[in-house]
Amino acid sequence: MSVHAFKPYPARVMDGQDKFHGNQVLYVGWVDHLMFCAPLAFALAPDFPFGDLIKNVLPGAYSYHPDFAQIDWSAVQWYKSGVPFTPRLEESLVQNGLGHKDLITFVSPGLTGIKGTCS
Amino acid sequence: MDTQVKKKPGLKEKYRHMTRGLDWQTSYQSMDKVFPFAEFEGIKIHDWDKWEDPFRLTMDAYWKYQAEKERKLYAIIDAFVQNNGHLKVTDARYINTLKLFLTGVSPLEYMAHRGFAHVGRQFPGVGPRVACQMQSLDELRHVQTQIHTISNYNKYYNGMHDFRHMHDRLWYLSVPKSFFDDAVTAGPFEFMVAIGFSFEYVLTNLLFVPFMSGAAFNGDMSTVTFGFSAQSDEARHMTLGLEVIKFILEQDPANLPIVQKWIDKWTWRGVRVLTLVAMMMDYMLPKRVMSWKEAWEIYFEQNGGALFKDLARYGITMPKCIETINKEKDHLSHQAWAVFYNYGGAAAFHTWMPDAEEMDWLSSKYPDTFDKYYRPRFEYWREQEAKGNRFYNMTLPMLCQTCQIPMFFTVPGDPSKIAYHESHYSGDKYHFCSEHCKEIFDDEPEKYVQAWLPVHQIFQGNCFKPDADPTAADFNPLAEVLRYYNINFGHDNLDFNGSDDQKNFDLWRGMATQNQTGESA
Amino acid sequence: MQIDLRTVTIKPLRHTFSHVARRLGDKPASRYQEGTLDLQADVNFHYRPLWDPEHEIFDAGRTAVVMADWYAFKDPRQFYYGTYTMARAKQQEAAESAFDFVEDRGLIEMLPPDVRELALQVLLPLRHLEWGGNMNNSAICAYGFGAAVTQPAMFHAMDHLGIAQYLTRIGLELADPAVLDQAKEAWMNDAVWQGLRRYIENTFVLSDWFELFVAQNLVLDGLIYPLVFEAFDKALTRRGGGAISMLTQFMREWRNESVKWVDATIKTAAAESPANLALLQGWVANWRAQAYEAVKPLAELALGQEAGAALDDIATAFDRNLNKLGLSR
Amino acid sequence: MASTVFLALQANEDTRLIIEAIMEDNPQAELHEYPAMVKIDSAGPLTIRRVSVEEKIGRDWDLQELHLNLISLSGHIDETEDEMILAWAE
Repeated sequence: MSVHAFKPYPARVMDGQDKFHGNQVLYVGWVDHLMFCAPLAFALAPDFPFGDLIKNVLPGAYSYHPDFAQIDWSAVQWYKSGVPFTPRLEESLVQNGLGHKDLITFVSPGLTGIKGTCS
Repeated sequence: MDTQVKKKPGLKEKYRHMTRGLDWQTSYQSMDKVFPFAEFEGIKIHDWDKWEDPFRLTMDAYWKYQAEKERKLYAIIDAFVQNNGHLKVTDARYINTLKLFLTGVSPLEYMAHRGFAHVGRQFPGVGPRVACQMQSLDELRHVQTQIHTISNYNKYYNGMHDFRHMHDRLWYLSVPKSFFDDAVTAGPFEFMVAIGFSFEYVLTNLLFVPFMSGAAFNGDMSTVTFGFSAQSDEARHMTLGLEVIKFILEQDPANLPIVQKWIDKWTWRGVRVLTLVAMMMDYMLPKRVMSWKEAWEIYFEQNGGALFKDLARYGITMPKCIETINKEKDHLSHQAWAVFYNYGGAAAFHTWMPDAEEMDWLSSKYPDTFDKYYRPRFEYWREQEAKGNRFYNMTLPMLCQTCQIPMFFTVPGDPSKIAYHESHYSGDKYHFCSEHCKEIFDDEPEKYVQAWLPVHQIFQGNCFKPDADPTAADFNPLAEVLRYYNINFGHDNLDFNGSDDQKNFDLWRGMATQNQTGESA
Repeated sequence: MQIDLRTVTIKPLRHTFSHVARRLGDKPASRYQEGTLDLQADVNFHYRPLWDPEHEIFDAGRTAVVMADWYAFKDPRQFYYGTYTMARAKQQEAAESAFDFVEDRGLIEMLPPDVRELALQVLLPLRHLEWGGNMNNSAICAYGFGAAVTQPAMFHAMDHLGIAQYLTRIGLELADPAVLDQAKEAWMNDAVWQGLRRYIENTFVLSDWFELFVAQNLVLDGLIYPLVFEAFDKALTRRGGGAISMLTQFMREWRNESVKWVDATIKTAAAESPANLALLQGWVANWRAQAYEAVKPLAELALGQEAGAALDDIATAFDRNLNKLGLSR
Repeated sequence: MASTVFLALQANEDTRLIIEAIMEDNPQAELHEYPAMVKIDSAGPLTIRRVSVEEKIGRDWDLQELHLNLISLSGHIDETEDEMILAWAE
């Protein structure tokens, strides 16, 4: 569908990748850990190595949670918009098929938040 | 003396003379040019004279009654100021509801003022035009009485000092702002269905009555007075909203699907905005009136039920989002408060964890959900705070493209999983909190791709002051964003415990009740 | 325990809102100031209007007038909603008394028939012109920029509606409701009114709200009010129509009060820049010429042989006022 | 069963007698008291009569004065000089 406007109404896209100073937006959600109330947003270079996300980015965001230190990263299951996906850690976001405003979520097996309540 | 008694016309007849017939079919300029926006939305109106004025208020009566309301209201505000009435509230946490109100709601009243002026110019019928113009004027009243009432609080408490500036910038205030921007940028008929009907008629009771009853329960008589005084105009507005719907539907059967689509859309948009009210009721009032869930049941399920039963004769059905809302009502306030607790560093009001007694109240009001899903999280946060490790989420959240709320809503029926919905438009991905927000986007993508999403705007570098230097070695983006918001770090934000508000209120109350002296924070 | 909070003297943390303090300094501000300054959103709009995709919701570009600060406009009456309604309530109370007095004393019955007839002919079709004033000021409020100028425009819009309703009431005092239809018929078809009807319909389609302000509030009202509610009023009174003068007192008072706002707005815009001045001068010249032609037949109907001289006086006074506003050429 | 309409009024000295009059004229109505507010629910139409209020307050009363203290309502309105009826279409 499209708008019914009084005059031509061209789409004015506010969040095209060209506006992010060379970065792209990546959303990350940690499943069963709702202490972090919503998935997080990161602006990262397209050639940012996926492994650095785990090593250097996620700890700053999630390490407050007592489960975070317990994560066995080799067992973590990744999803891209809900579809299972296996990232190659040494490759970049783009090489892993992650584009602007893509969403990835991860499950850390055995860890279900504060008192097992997915908090 | 009275030689000849002329028969006085009745109210309806008198109003008819006073208003109807003022307009005319223009001929030096075509009606299409004089009322250019009457048709593009696809609504068909055949006879504007079929409009029934629900209230018949001529300007002289309007001035008379409104002035009387204003005189009473300002007398109470003056007395409140003279008596340091702010010290009578239950405790200083209550004042945070006023911050939320002034930064989040009052600017919308102003938008309504301008929006109704626009519609009050553009509808080709005199009756609705006059009703809209009066509403425009009333809405100006509301924003100004709110500012004038809360003005005194602003002198003593933090967080509300720059409400206009903040409304156009803060991440959570883009939720109410985009709601109203959405309505005023729509055509005149959609605006009326959005604001006049869906908001004023269906949802306003859920906004004002809880806020004002909350104020009454918590000893804030000036706010009660402005609230209830504003509500007295609201009865007129609600009736206008209902009349608009009836009128449009009676004019042409082809209008039904368009109106139904708008009712579906705006009920949902409105309920998403009311998320802020839900958490206010359940978490921010030191003395609670009723739970959000109870308010929803009284004001939506009972009254809304009667309304939609009434509208069934036109073929209107209950908005389909109601099913989702019913599933969310046990979770909404807890999840919302958790968001603000997460991002309490970037909010212009204080947040806190409920104490043990308050948690018990929440358990009793939400027996199926609070203890099971939320209490453990909240108790953990409380313990951590006691250890000096208060939780602040320092990473920006993902937002819904339509309602702009952080994507905290869980899957209806599964409170352990975040709900995700996606659309593609013109080569880009868009994310939504719900199927309803996605549907709204998909219907008018050209419109919603324009959203000024606060998180993306920060990433794009648009939320820094002109003197900020992102290339500097010690550049702190989050601090710079707060500076752009005009949030005074450590005063307007962070936890209530340890805040200036808390210290000052206790000090000033102490000065009133004991021979205490001291310096304000 | 009842605690007496009045005894506590506490020092406020601040005296007004930050956006007000940035303009005026941190000192107590008036209710007019707190209720007006920066009240309109001016950045970060989410969507462009479906009804006007070329502009933002509020957009300074909807007029050719350019202001460095749209809050340079001030309402000399310092009206916010409360003071506005209280002022009008007082005036409506006076008007109510006047209507009661005229009714109680049977003053209408004592009017000479030709005076009553002339009053009907001149005053009643004006209710449509007033409705035009209502529409135009509603438009100025909707599409204008900055609360300082749009707020009084809404007051002005409702005032015009109130005046249209007072004129209707005068019609119902003087005769029966059928006169309303006759007046509308005259408005639609009589030669006397066609110039004015054309004028007001032409203003309905103006896209520049400031030009609309000039055409409606400065020029049209600037000629109509002195003609009808001053010159014609005096002429009626001379002919025994003093009772009607009592019923139009509201209009005279309103004009004397509200013209201060109209003048202040024009003066501020003109003083801002030579470009604004030239723009305003062009608009005034254009609309003044049209308005003058449009009111002529009404002046002749209302004043007969005195029309020419009266209209000259009104035009002279109007031009003199333009000079005061800085619009002299 | 008829749908419920309601009328919410500020609870103050002005409205005490108005509420009394409404309750007497509408035996089916239920009165709920809240902080600073009363809510009158009625299964079926609710009628506010000018004369009944005037008898209570001992002076002329214009139905439009109700607006001074009205907080909210639900239902369609039919208003004349003498009465205001609040009802859903059945």
